[in-house]
Amino acid sequence: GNEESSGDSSSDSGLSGTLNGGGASSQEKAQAAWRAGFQGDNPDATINYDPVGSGTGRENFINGAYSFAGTDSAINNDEGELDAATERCGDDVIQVPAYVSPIAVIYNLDGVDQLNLSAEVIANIFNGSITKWNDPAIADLNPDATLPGDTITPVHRQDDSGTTDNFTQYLAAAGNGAWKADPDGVWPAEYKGEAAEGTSGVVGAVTDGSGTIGYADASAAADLGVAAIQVGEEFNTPSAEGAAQVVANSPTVEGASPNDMAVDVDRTTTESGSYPLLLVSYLLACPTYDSAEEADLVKGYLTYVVSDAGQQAAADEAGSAPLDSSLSEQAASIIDAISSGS
Amino acid sequence: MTDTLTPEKQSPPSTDRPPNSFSDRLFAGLALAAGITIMVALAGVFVFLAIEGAPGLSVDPSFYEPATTFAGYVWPLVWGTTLAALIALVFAVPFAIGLALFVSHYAPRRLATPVAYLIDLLAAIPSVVFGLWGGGVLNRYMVPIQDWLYAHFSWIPFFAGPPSATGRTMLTAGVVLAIMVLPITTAICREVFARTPRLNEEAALALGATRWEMIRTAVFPYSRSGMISAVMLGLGRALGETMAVAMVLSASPIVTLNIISSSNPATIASNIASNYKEATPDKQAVLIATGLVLFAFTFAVNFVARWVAGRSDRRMA
Amino acid sequence: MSTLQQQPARENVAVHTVRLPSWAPWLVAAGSCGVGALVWLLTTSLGLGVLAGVVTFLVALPLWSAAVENRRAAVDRLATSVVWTTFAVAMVPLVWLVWTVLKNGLPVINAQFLTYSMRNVIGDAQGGLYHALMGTLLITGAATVISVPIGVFCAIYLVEYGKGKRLARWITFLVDVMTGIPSIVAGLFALSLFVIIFGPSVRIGFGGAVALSLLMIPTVVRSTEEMLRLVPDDLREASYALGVRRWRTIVKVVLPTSAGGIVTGIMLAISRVIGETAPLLVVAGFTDSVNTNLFSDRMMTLPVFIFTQYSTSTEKGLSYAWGGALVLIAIVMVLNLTARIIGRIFAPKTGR
Amino acid sequence: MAKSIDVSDLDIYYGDFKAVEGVNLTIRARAVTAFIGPSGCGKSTVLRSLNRMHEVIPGARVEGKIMVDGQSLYDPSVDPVAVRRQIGMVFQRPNPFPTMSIFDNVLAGNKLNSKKMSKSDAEAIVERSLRHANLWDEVKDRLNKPGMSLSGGQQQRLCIARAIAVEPQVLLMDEPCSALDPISTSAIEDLIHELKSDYTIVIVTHNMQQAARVSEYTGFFNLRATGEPGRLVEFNETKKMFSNPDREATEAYISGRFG
Amino acid sequence: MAKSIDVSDLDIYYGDFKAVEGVNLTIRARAVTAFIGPSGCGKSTVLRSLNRMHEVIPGARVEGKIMVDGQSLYDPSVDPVAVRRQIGMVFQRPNPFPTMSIFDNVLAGNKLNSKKMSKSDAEAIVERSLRHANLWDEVKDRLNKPGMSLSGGQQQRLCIARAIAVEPQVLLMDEPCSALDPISTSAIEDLIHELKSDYTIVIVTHNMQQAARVSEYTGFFNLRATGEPGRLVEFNETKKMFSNPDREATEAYISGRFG
Ligand SMILES: Nc1ncnc2c1ncn2[C@@H]1O[C@H](COP(=O)(O)OP(=O)(O)OP(=O)(O)O)[C@@H](O)[C@H]1O
Ligand SMILES: Nc1ncnc2c1ncn2[C@@H]1O[C@H](COP(=O)(O)OP(=O)(O)OP(=O)(O)O)[C@@H](O)[C@H]1O
Ligand SMILES: [Mg+2]
Ligand SMILES: [Mg+2]
Ligand SMILES: O=P([O-])([O-])[O-]
Repeated sequence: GNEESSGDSSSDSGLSGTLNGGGASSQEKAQAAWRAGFQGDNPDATINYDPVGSGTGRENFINGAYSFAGTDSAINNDEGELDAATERCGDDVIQVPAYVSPIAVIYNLDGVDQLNLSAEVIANIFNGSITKWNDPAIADLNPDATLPGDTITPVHRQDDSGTTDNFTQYLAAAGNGAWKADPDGVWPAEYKGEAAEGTSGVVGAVTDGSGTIGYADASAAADLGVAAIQVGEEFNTPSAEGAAQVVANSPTVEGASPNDMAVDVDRTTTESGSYPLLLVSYLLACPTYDSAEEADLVKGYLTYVVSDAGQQAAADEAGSAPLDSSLSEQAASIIDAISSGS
Repeated sequence: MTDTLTPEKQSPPSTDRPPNSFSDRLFAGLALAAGITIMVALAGVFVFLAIEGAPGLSVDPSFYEPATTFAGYVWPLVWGTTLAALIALVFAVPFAIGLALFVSHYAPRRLATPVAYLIDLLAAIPSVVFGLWGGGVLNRYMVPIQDWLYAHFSWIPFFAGPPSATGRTMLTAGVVLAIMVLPITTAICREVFARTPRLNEEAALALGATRWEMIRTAVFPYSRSGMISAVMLGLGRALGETMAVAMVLSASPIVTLNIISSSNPATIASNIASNYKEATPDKQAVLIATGLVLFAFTFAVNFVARWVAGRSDRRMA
Repeated sequence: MSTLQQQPARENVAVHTVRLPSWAPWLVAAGSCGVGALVWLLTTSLGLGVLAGVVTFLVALPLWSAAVENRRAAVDRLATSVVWTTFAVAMVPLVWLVWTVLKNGLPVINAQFLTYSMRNVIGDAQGGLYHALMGTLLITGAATVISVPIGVFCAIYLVEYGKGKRLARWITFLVDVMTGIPSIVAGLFALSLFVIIFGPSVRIGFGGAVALSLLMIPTVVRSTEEMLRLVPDDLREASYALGVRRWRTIVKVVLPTSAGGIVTGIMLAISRVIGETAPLLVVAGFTDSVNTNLFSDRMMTLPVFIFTQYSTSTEKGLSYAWGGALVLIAIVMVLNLTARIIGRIFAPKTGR
Repeated sequence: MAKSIDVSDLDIYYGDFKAVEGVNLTIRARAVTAFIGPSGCGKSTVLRSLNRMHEVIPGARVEGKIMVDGQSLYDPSVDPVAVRRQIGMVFQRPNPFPTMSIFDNVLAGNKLNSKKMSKSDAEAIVERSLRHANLWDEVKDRLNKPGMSLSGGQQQRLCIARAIAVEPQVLLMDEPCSALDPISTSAIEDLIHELKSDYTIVIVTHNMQQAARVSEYTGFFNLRATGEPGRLVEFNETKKMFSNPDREATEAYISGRFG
Repeated sequence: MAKSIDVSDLDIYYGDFKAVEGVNLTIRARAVTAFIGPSGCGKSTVLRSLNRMHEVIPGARVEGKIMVDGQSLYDPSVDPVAVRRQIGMVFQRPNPFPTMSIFDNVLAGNKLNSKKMSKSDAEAIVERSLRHANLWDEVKDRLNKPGMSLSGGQQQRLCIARAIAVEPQVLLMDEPCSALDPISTSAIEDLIHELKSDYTIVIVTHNMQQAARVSEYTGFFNLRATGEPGRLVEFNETKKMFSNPDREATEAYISGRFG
C-alpha cells in the first residue's frame, strides 16, 4: 500500500503524533488536501478530521474530544457555546477563517444554458411564490433566454447544513424581504420543495429531475447549469476570487476577542466582481494546550492551513477561495501564539 | 459400570453426587447470564435514551419548528415512520412469502440453491448503496409510474399528488425499504417452510391435495408463527433503517397520506441521521428524545405482534 | 348411508382427467411475451409491456386451465404462476442493483485500490480502501465474537431452560424490541458508553463493534431460537435416556443438529450489520489511514468509506463509493459461501 | 367402483439408487392384498408408487407400467392429484395436521374439494369416519381439541378416519397398525373386512398373522443383499402362501413365523 | 447387578392432568416384565417414570414412591442423569441422532459423556452392540454412513444397539418392535431372552403374544373412561395372566386377543 512508502518523503521538520479534529462537512475535501500536504511534510504525524458536522464538531471541541474543530457558523454565545469553549481553553478561543467557498445556484432546465437571477427572485423561487420557469420575474432578468413554462422544482438540503445556513443568510440579507424565515441550518418547514440528503443528494436530485433548481458548494456543481446572481447591476457566476473579495471587505464581528476572526459577511455588497453567496468556514483551536506535542501539532497544522501553500492546496482540491493575504497573515499571527502548558 | 444406585458398591447416592452436577448448573448459568446481558444492554440503551433525551422534551420552542411542542415535532416523524414501514411491508411480505415458497417448494433443486443464495446476497448490500441506488437510479424510473398513478388514481388520497419531479417520494422509499426487508423476511420464511414435517405434507398430498392446497393445509398453518416473526423482523428493520431513507426521501415536517408528492414526512431514524451532526446540544437532545419515541414505538408494535402470534400459537397447541 | 348416495358423483372423478399438455405453460408464456412486446411497441413503454405480459400470463393460464381442467387445478396453476412471477419480479431489483454496482464498481477495482489507503491521496492520485477493508473485517469480526456467544447462549436459555418462565417471556419480548433499535441510536449509545469510560475524545473500533453487536444480537437470538425449536424432542429424550447431562445434550446433540441453520442465521446477522454506516461514523470515527488496533484510535470501515466518498460529490468519489460497495458485497459473498459450506458439513445427514 | 391394479416390470429409483426391481403383480379389485417382507426390502416404496406418492420425493422416479382399470397410471395425461384422491393412503407413522382440531383433521380432504359443506353434512362425515376408525367414542366430546393432543394410537386412528372420509376407491395402508394396541388393531382389521366389499385395499404389514387374517392375496418381498434392489419373490393367494408357498425363500421367511 | 423396582401409590401428572393413578407393583430383578393395555392408558407414562424421563416434559410430575433396590428413585439427592445411565430406554419411534454416523450413534452414550476409549475398544463395543441388535450384518460395511440413512426398522435396531452399548442395568422398552419386521422382532425377542439373565427388563407392547412369549410378569393397564386416569388393573405372572387372570377386565381384554 501507499502507507509504507510515506516514510520515504524526505523532510525532517519532525512533527509527530496524532491530532484529532472534526466538524463541518463542507471542509472535508479541503481538509483532505491540508492533511495530505501537512502529512507529506511531516511523515510521522497523522491528522484526522471527522466530517461529522459543525454542531458535533463544536460540541466535541468544547468537551475536549477534538483538538481543533471546523465549523460553518462562527461560534457565538447564543447558546453559551463561546463561554464553554473559552472555559475549555482556559483563554479566548481561537477562531480563524480557513475555508471560503462560493455557493452555486444550480439548475437543470433543457435549452437554458445561461440564467441570471437576483437574490429576491431566488428567494421567491425557494419560498414557493414563483412556480413557473417563464414567470415574468425570471423573464425580466433573462431577456435573451427562451424560458419554458415548466414547473420549477426547488431542491434544498434536508439535513442540518452549513450550506443552507449561509444560503438562507444570503437570501434574508439580500432578498429585499422576500425571504421571511430566520436564517438557519435547517430548511424552514414553511417553504416546501424537494429535500435531499447532503450536497451530493442535492446535486443528484437536481440532475435527476427536470426543471429543478438547488444550491450547493460551487465545486460540486459538476456539469449542471450554474446561475449568475445579481450584484449591483452585473450578474456574477460563482468564483473563488469573487468570494474572497467579499470576505476581505467584510468586517469582523463586533465585540469579538482578539483571537476571534469571525467575519460578518457583507451579503449585500454591490462591489463589482464580488460574489456574496458564499460560505465561510472556520477553524477552532485553543491558545494553549496541556501537552506540548498537541500544541505543536495544532500550531503546525493550522499554520499550514492558513498559509499560501495550504490555501492553494484547498483551492486546487476543493475549488475554494484562497484567503486574502491580510486575513491570512492575521490568522497566522494568532496561530503563532499557540503554546503549551500554563 | 457407574454407581449411584448401586448400594453394594457405594454409600447412598445422597452424599455421593449432587442432584444437579456443577457443569450443568454452570451451563444453565451461562445461558441465563446471556439472557440477562441482553436485558441489561437494552436497559442501558433505554436509560441512555431517557437521560440524554429527557431534556429534549422541553427545550425552547424554536427547536421544535414548525411545531412548538415536542409532540408536534415528533408526530409527523411517527407518521412517516409508520407510513414507510407499512408501504415496505405491503410490497415485501407477499414477495417474501412467494420467494420463500419458490425456493422451498416450487423451484427445481438446481435453481433453488442459487436463488436462495442471491437473496441472501441482497441482505449484504449496505444501506448506503441502497441509498445510492434508490436516490440516484430507481427514483428516475419511479417518476413515470407516479405520474401514471396520479393521472388515474388521484382520487385515492395516497396518490393525491402532485407527483414529484425527482421521484424522491415516500413510495420510492417504501419500495427501497421493501427490497431491503425482503432478504431477512424471505430467509426466515424459507427456513420455516422447509421445516414443515414431510409427513404432514405427504398426508395432504395423499388426500388428493394439489401442491397449492398442500401448502395451504400443511405448510402455512405450521409456519404461521414463524411467518409472523419473519414479518416482525422485517418491520423492525424497516422502522429503524436510517441511511437509505435519508438518502432517498425528500422530507419535510408534514403529515400526509400522499405518497407521491415531494413533501413527505421523514422517518424518525432518518431525521436523526440527517440532523444529528450539525445539531447543537439542545437540538441533539430533541433528536435523542425522538429516538426514545421510536424505541417505544417498536415496543408497542412488538407487543401487538406478540399478541397476534400468541393467538395463532394457542390455536396450534 | 350417504356413501351410497354419493357414489355416482364419485364415479365422475376419473383418474384420467383432461389435463393441459406439459408445454401449455410455455406456450402461454410465449404468448404473454408477444402481448408484452406488442404493448411495448404500441405504448413505447417497456414497463407497461412487461406489466401487460405478466398480467396476461397470470390470467391466461389459469383461465385456460379452468376451462379445460377444473377449478382446483386452475387455482393451483395460478398459485404456481404467481410464485414464479414473484421470483421473476423479485429478481429484477436484485439483478439491477448488482448490475449497477458491478458496472460502476468494476472499473475502479485494481490491485492499488485494494492495497492502498486514502492517506495523503488528493486530487487525481489514486488511493484505495485497504484501511476500510481492514477496519470492516476487524470491527465486524469483533462484533461477531461478542454477539454470537451471547446470542446463542441466550437462545439456548430461551429454548432449553426458560420454557414457560416469565423471565424467558420477557427476554423474548425484549429481543424483539431490540430488533427495532435504530442503528444510529445504537451508535450513540456505544459512544456515550465509551465516553464514560475513556473520556470524550474516544473513537475506537471496538466501540463500533459494540454498537454493531447491539444490532446483531437480536437477529442471532431469533434465528438460533427458531432453529433450536425445530430440533425434535425425540432427540433430546434419546440423549437424556442414555444418561447424558443436559448441557452435553445441548452441546453435542441439539446444537450440531441445528448448526446449519444457526450458521446461516449468523451469516444473515453479519450481512445485516456489515453495511451499517451511521453508528460506525459516530463511534469508530473516520480516518484515511490504516489502523489495526481495535482499542485505540479511530478506524475506517467500508460503509463509512462509501458514504464519505459519495459525499465528496466528485466523480472520483462516486466511483470509489461504487468500488467500495462492490468490495463489501464480495466480502459478504465469500462469507456467505463459507457459511454455506460449513452449514452443509454440519447439516443432519440423511445420506440418501 | 373399486379398482384393480396391474403392475408390470416395475423398477423404482431414489435418484440413482434402484430400490425395487422387476415387480409384476395384479391387485384384485374388492380384495385385500398384503405386502410382507423384511425391513428395507421396498414394501413401502412399492406401495407409494401405486398412488404416485413416490414422485413427491425429489429425484424419485419409476420405470415400468402400472395400469389401474386398464388405464396407465403414469401416463402424462393423468393428474396425480386425481389419482391420490381415489387411491387413499395411511402412513406408518401417524401424521395428523398439527394446527387442526380433530374435527378439521377428519374433514381435511373433503374441504379441499367442496368449499361449502353444510354443518350437518360435515358432522355426519366426521362421525361416520371416526366410527369406522373406532375412535368416535374416545373423542366425541373433544372434537375441537387439536389432533396432536391424542396418544400415538389415537392419532393413527385419526389418520385412518381422515383417509376414509374422502371415500377413496383404493386404500393403501403402510403398516397402519404398527402404533396401535390390539383393540384398535382389531377394530382396524374389522374395518378392513368391512371395506373390502367395496374397496380395493393394499396393506403393508410386518405382522404375518395380520396378513393371514385380513388378506386374500399376499406379496412377499425380499432383498438379496443389502444395497441390492428389493424384489417381489412370490405373489399368491394368502391361503396358498401360508400353507404351501411356491418358493423356498417364502417358506423360510414364513416359518420363522412370529406374531 | 440387575435391579428390582418397587412402585407404590404412584400417581403421574401432566400439568394438572392426572394421566395415571394409584399404581402398585414390583418389578423383579433379572426378569422381563411386560405392560399391556389399550392405547392411551398410560403404559408409556409409567415406563418413563421408572427412569425419571417423565420429568423432562415441562409441567410433568410424579407423586408416590418408586424404590430401586431399596433406594427412593425420586429422592431429591438422586441425580436423574445417573439414574438414566443405569436404566436405559428404547423408544416407540426410532430416533437416531441425525448428525452422527451409524458408528457414532452406537457409541453416543459413551461419547456424549466424553468417555475416552481406545479405537479398538470402541470398535468392539460397536460390533457387540450391533450384533446383539441383529443389525451388524446389514450395516458392517457402512458404519460411517449417517444413522438416518437406514430404513425405519433398521433405525429402531440401531437405537436398541445404542441403548445396549452403555450396558445399563435395567432396560425399558416402549413398543420397541412396533416398527420392526418379524425377523428383526424375533432377533430382539431373542436378545431380550439373552439379556434377562443379567438385566431387569420392562417392555411395553401392544402385542399380547409378544408379552406372553418374552415376559415373566405382566401388568395390565386400563382406562375407565376417556379423560380419566389410567390404572393398573392387574399385575401377575404372565402365565397366570394369560391362562387364568384374576380380573374380569383382563380376561375380556386378553380374550379379544389379537396378534
Ligand atoms: N427417501 C428415500 N431416499 C432414498 N432411499 C430410500 C428412501 N426411502 C427408502 N429408501 C431406501 O429404499 C429401500 C426400501 O425402503 P422401504 O422404506 O420401501 O422399505 P420397507 O420395506 O418399507 O422397510 P420397513 O419395513 O423398515 O418400513 C431401503 O433400502 C431404503 O434405504
Ligand atoms: N406430553 C403429554 N402431555 C399431556 N398429556 C399426555 C402427554 N403424553 C401423553 N399424554 C396423555 O396421557 C395419557 C397416557 O398416554 P400414554 O402415551 O402413556 O399412553 P400409552 O398407553 O402409551 O398409549 P399408546 O399405546 O398409544 O402409546 C393419554 O391420555 C395421553 O393423551
Ligand atoms: Mg416401510
Ligand atoms: Mg405409548
Ligand atoms: O457543509 P454542509 O454542512 O452543508 O454539509
